[in-house]
Amino acid sequence: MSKLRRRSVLGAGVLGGVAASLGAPLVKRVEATDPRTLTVASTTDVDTLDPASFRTDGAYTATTNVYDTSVGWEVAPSATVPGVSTAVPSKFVPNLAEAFATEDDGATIVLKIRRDAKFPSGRPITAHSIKYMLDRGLQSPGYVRLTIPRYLRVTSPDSFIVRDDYTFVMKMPGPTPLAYHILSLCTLSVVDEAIAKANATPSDPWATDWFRRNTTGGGAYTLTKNEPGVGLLMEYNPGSWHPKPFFQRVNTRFVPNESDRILLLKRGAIDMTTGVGMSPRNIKALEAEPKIQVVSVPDTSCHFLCMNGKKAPLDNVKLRQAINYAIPIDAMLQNLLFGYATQMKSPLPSLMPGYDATLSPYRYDIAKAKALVQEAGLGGQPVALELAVRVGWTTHEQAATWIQAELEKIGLKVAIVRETDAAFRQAAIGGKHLLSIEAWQSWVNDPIFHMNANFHSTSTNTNSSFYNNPVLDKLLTDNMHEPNADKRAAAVKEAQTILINDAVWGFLWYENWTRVARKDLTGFTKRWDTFDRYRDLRLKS
Amino acid sequence: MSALLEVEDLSVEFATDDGVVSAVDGVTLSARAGEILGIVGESGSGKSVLISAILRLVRPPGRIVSGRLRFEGNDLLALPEAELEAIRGARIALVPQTPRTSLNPLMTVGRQVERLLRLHRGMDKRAAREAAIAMLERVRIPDPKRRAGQYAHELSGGMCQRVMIAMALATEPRLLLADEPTTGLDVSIGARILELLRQLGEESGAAIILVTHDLGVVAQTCHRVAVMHAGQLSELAEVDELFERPLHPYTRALVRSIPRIDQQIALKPIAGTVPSLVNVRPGCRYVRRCPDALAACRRQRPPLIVAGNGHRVACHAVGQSNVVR
Amino acid sequence: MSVLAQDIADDRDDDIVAPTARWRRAARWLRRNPVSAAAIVVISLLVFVAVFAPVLEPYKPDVPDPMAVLKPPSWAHPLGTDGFGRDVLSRIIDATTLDLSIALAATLVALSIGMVVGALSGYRGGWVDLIVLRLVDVLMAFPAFVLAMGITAALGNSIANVAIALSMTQLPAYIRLVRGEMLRVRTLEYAEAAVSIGNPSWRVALVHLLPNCLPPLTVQATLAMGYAVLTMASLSFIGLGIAPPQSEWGSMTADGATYMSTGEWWLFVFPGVAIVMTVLAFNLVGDALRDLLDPRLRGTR
Amino acid sequence: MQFGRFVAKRVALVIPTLFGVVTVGFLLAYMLPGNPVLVRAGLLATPEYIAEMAQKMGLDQPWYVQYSRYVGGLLHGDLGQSSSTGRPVLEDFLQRLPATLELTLASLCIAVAIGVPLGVLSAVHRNTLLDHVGRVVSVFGVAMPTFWMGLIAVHLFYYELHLAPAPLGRIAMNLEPPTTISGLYVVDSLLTGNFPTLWSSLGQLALPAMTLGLSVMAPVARMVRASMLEALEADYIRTAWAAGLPARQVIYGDALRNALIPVVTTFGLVFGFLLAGNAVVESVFAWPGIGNYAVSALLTKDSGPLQSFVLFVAFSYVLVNLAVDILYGLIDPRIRLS
Repeated sequence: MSKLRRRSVLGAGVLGGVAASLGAPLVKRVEATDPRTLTVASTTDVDTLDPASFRTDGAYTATTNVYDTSVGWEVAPSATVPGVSTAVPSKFVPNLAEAFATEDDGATIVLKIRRDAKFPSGRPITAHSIKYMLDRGLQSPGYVRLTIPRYLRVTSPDSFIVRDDYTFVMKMPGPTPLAYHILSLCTLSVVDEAIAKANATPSDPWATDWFRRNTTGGGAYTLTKNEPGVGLLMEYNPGSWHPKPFFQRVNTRFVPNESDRILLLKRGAIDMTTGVGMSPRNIKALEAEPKIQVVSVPDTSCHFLCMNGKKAPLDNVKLRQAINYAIPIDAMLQNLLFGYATQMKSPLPSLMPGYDATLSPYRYDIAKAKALVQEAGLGGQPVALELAVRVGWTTHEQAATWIQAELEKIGLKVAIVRETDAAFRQAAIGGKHLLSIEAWQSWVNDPIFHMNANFHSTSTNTNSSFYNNPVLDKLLTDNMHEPNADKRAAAVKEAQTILINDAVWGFLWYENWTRVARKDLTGFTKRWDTFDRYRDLRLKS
Repeated sequence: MSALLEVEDLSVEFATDDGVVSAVDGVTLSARAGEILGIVGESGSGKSVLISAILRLVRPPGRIVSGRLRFEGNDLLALPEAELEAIRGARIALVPQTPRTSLNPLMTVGRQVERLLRLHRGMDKRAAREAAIAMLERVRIPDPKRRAGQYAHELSGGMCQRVMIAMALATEPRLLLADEPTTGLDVSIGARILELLRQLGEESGAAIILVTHDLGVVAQTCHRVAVMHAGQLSELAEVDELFERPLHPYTRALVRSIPRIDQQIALKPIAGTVPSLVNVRPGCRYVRRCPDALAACRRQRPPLIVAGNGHRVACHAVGQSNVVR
Repeated sequence: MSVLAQDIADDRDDDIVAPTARWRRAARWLRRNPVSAAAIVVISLLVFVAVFAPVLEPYKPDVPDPMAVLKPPSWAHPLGTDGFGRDVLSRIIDATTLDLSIALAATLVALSIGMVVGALSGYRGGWVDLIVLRLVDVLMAFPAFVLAMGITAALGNSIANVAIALSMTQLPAYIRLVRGEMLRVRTLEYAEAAVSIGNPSWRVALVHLLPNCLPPLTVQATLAMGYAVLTMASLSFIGLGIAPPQSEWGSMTADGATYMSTGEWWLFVFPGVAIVMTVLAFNLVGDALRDLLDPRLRGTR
Repeated sequence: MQFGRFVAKRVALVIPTLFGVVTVGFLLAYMLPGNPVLVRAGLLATPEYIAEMAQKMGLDQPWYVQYSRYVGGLLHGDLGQSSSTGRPVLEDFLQRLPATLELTLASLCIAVAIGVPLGVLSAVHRNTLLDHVGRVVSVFGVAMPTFWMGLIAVHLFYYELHLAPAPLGRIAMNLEPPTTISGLYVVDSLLTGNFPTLWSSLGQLALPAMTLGLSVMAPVARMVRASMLEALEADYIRTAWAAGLPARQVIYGDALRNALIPVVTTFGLVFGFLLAGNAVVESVFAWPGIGNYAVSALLTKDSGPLQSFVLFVAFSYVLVNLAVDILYGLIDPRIRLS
């Protein structure tokens, strides 16, 4: 499942949401009074806490720790970076469902629910809770309503059946490899049915207004304080079935200004912050700080040069290929991303099953790019193009400047246009963009899902390149739910080849999952949705 | 009797962008207790600068370049600023030309009189208030108690001038400097103000210097009069003496330019204009307009010579013609 | 009466008191106002740099050079280099042209519209005046910064749009100023004279009366030039300034902010200093002009 | 009684201005490109879903319907819904307003505390070194972009010299805000005698208030200098000198009091500058005020908060000007009794 990780870099470029209030005491760094309190700086504020709706990264992180899902992603210690565990592709572990199995050769999912899981209210979490969660997701406006029908082909609540208090069954028209992927998404989190119903109103049957500011999750933490624009406080939920975490309290402070965040890290006023919202150059500089560590592992976040295929001159494949050869990826990886990213060699992220790095011929080769421009019949006078980037996305702005300088060498006069988030998204969907720098991350770590969202002609809002290739469409649709692994893998390889040769995207980079934290923090876990589960973290004794 | 104020060879200059302005050039005169000395001259003749000099209120870029100022026996030019503050407003008082704007708009007129009484006479709050109201009554302001609580903009021009006089005389000064006190007022009110000044002067025995450009005022109010032209003292004499026997060509021309009700004589305007005082040449500054000008008049400033009982004149022509011994 | 040739010559000298040469008077004024003199020097320097920028730049301002990324100030790069390896000094010089021309354009546009509207509404009075006054009130009450932000966000941050935004925020001040002066000047006799010889009211307002309203306008315009540069910087800080890679002081300073915390101070400080010097100069000259043109103040030495 | 009529007339003039501001504010927000639903909806939203959300938020209506609905709402206190915090804008505003007020008032105090004496000294010692230095120093405050000054202040005082606390909001993290009486932390902690919070909130307030205050100090100093020069040349001052009043009383008593009256009128203008500078300073110092809230609303096309911020600024600008006029009347007898 994918959702553009709303990355609002709040450095000099843009003012993120509302200011926070967190201050280090007057003089020297004072140890947080309680070592069991973790202080985290977030770049975005909480807009809504409803687990089933779209929301900011700040909100996702909060809900991921306060709510709980039926199935979880399996994580394993990283081979390369100590102290970090990363999600294992296509491997799932029990969570609220202590066991899960399939029947009718994969068309039906059966979940055995733990008997010791309780809501903060004390009410037990049962199969009824799972059913209510899915019923609510299917019918209330939000995220879930768009994913379950499309990817699990389940359209009515009747498919969700409570066999007994602790056994939940989901009937699907046919088997699909995506089932557990979807069930692990943080947007499919269990809510306390009794409280939800108590706060429902005729006009708002699913209590979306109440869930906007309140929580009833069964996760490891409960939300005890929430001051919009300031921050929020999460405390360990004793009733939770999760083992007692090292950090009893997590104090999240909302700090929009990047310089402030850096100074606070250096002075030890905050313990951790995400790589999102901090320019790679600053992260590199922080590595040298004695009391700070930078934890960075490859991730599935794709950053690409989006080329509007239905607008001349970018409807010319030769030109698109030329652009791919003109991208100064090595200079950018070194001078812009400082090694916190890897070169993109396929429309699929490198950690996704089916990824094949050998298919792409593209590398930085100005001569080849010039030749291709000639072949595209555009060699004459310079071609004017507009490249749109979002205000506040400093790495994208800087990448645009690098790309502009290179494209100029092959006769493409590029004008960089900076747009606010809102303006950028509207222009993208309206097909007004010619060139733009986009980012995409699929939480469902499945190649067909990923390509379907980005390249299928029917994916109106997410196919930002307006790519329309019936052959590819058929390949994706036929193999979406194909149970036979080899057949599906072959289809994935063929689709990748088509997309690479058609140069639908200008391949840029895959951005790492990065955390900047105090030296003695450990137990980082990177899951497909990238959000931290604070219960995993602890201090090295 | 020795004069209360003796001004001797006083000169005041102003440094300006265009050059040095000699506003007052070697003026010598004196004021005696109980007497009203008029100082008359066209505008720009240095009358007001002289008054400021007497009060030692010439601020940069103006400065007193020469001369002596003796008041009640002490040399005003030598006194430090602190002691001057004890004299100003207490021993020497000023009645300004524009009464309404010369009162502090944010303070009631009563309080402006009171604070002088408390400053210079050491009165306490209550005593000062009563004395102030008495003072307002003395300058014939009707309903003084109510008026004391009012502000300058609520009083008429004449009324404001009476307040100024009250302020000036409250501390029983020995010398009162009235700088064209009636110019801003219409004639009838002006006359009453002059009458009030003369009467209060007599009662207190204070010397009064009355600066004006109106010869009629001089004739009606002053005992002695000094005529100034372009910063120089032209002539000094008793009032009747001056009007009957003006000696200095400028004074003669002035007297001739007064319209007389009893005689039908054609008025003769004075030729030329008041000379510019910037980087001015030595000698008599009336020379360009003077029918009797001699070569000497251009070289040195004519000395002030005695021309009869208390009648002094500064004019080479008059001197040489030794008309008078 | 003896008349000597020398005396005649003296008299003639006195009559034609030659006014001190204008430049000597100005020189004397400058000597006595060193601060304003320095400000005038700074402004003329800026104009010189703005005009001859292409010649003065040691390097091409917008060509990235991977080899020279983030170099501290050195002989080769007196003000250091930025994240793309571009020379900061060249970019500051190059930005002078843009910054001054936008500020000038915005000020001139606002000035001309303001003069015409202010003059007509001040002269004509009646319902025209009422409407204009209310409009001015609205624009004055409207937070200037949000207006500028809104316009650039709405129209996009092309150079023209930023100039429009800047002039919109200056406009009310000019209208109000001209209208006030016009009310004062309109009552004078020569206004009636101009009308009496048959000039239509707009000619009277614009041709006869308006020139008299110019002195306070020059003061306001000079100050406004400074504020224009400042507002551009603030717009850039929140991301609505001139788009990269165009070098402009405001965006350079704003982009430099993040480098402050990691040691590359020169990216933030030098463009900021350029802004401060410029705004300071315009403000000081504006102050000096106000003192000079305000008869009341000039009277007192 | 005519003073009442004077006030009533001024208030009547306010209505059209406010109405104008509301309209311009609405149009500005409406013209902003982008669709708030999209910002919230994220990439996966299908066109139908976006249409449904837009309809729910009433964005599909023509602009005049939205306008009348917005104005209608305004009349009974409904400032609309903020899409970025999901709360009614009024609630967000009331929660953030005290922070902005505290910062603005503190900056005003600093601007006056430094600007007025600077202006007076420059006037009294006209054209001396003090005058020139005073003018340059006061103009320096204006010449520096607020965010530039702020960031340098943070870097210098917080990071290098450890003198100021972390530039993050109104109070140290480990302290609870004082019980809300006025909403202003400094005032509330004073009233409740809670010294640790007083010390901490003062510490947090120092840098942002100094930054914002310095940026508006120049207009105050310039205005005081001009009106002080004028007062020193007035006739009543010559009378005061002639009356032998001590120099201190003449200059700092009579002249200064008369000079300060016109200065009061500029407070309306200065207040406008402060509110404008607020947004930037609030961002640099992570100050949870409405300036910051509005700027981010602008960037995510969240028109509710933006329009309300514009309305609030206009309303307070008009209110301050009205208060200044009334104050002017009170302290200047010439107007009070005319």
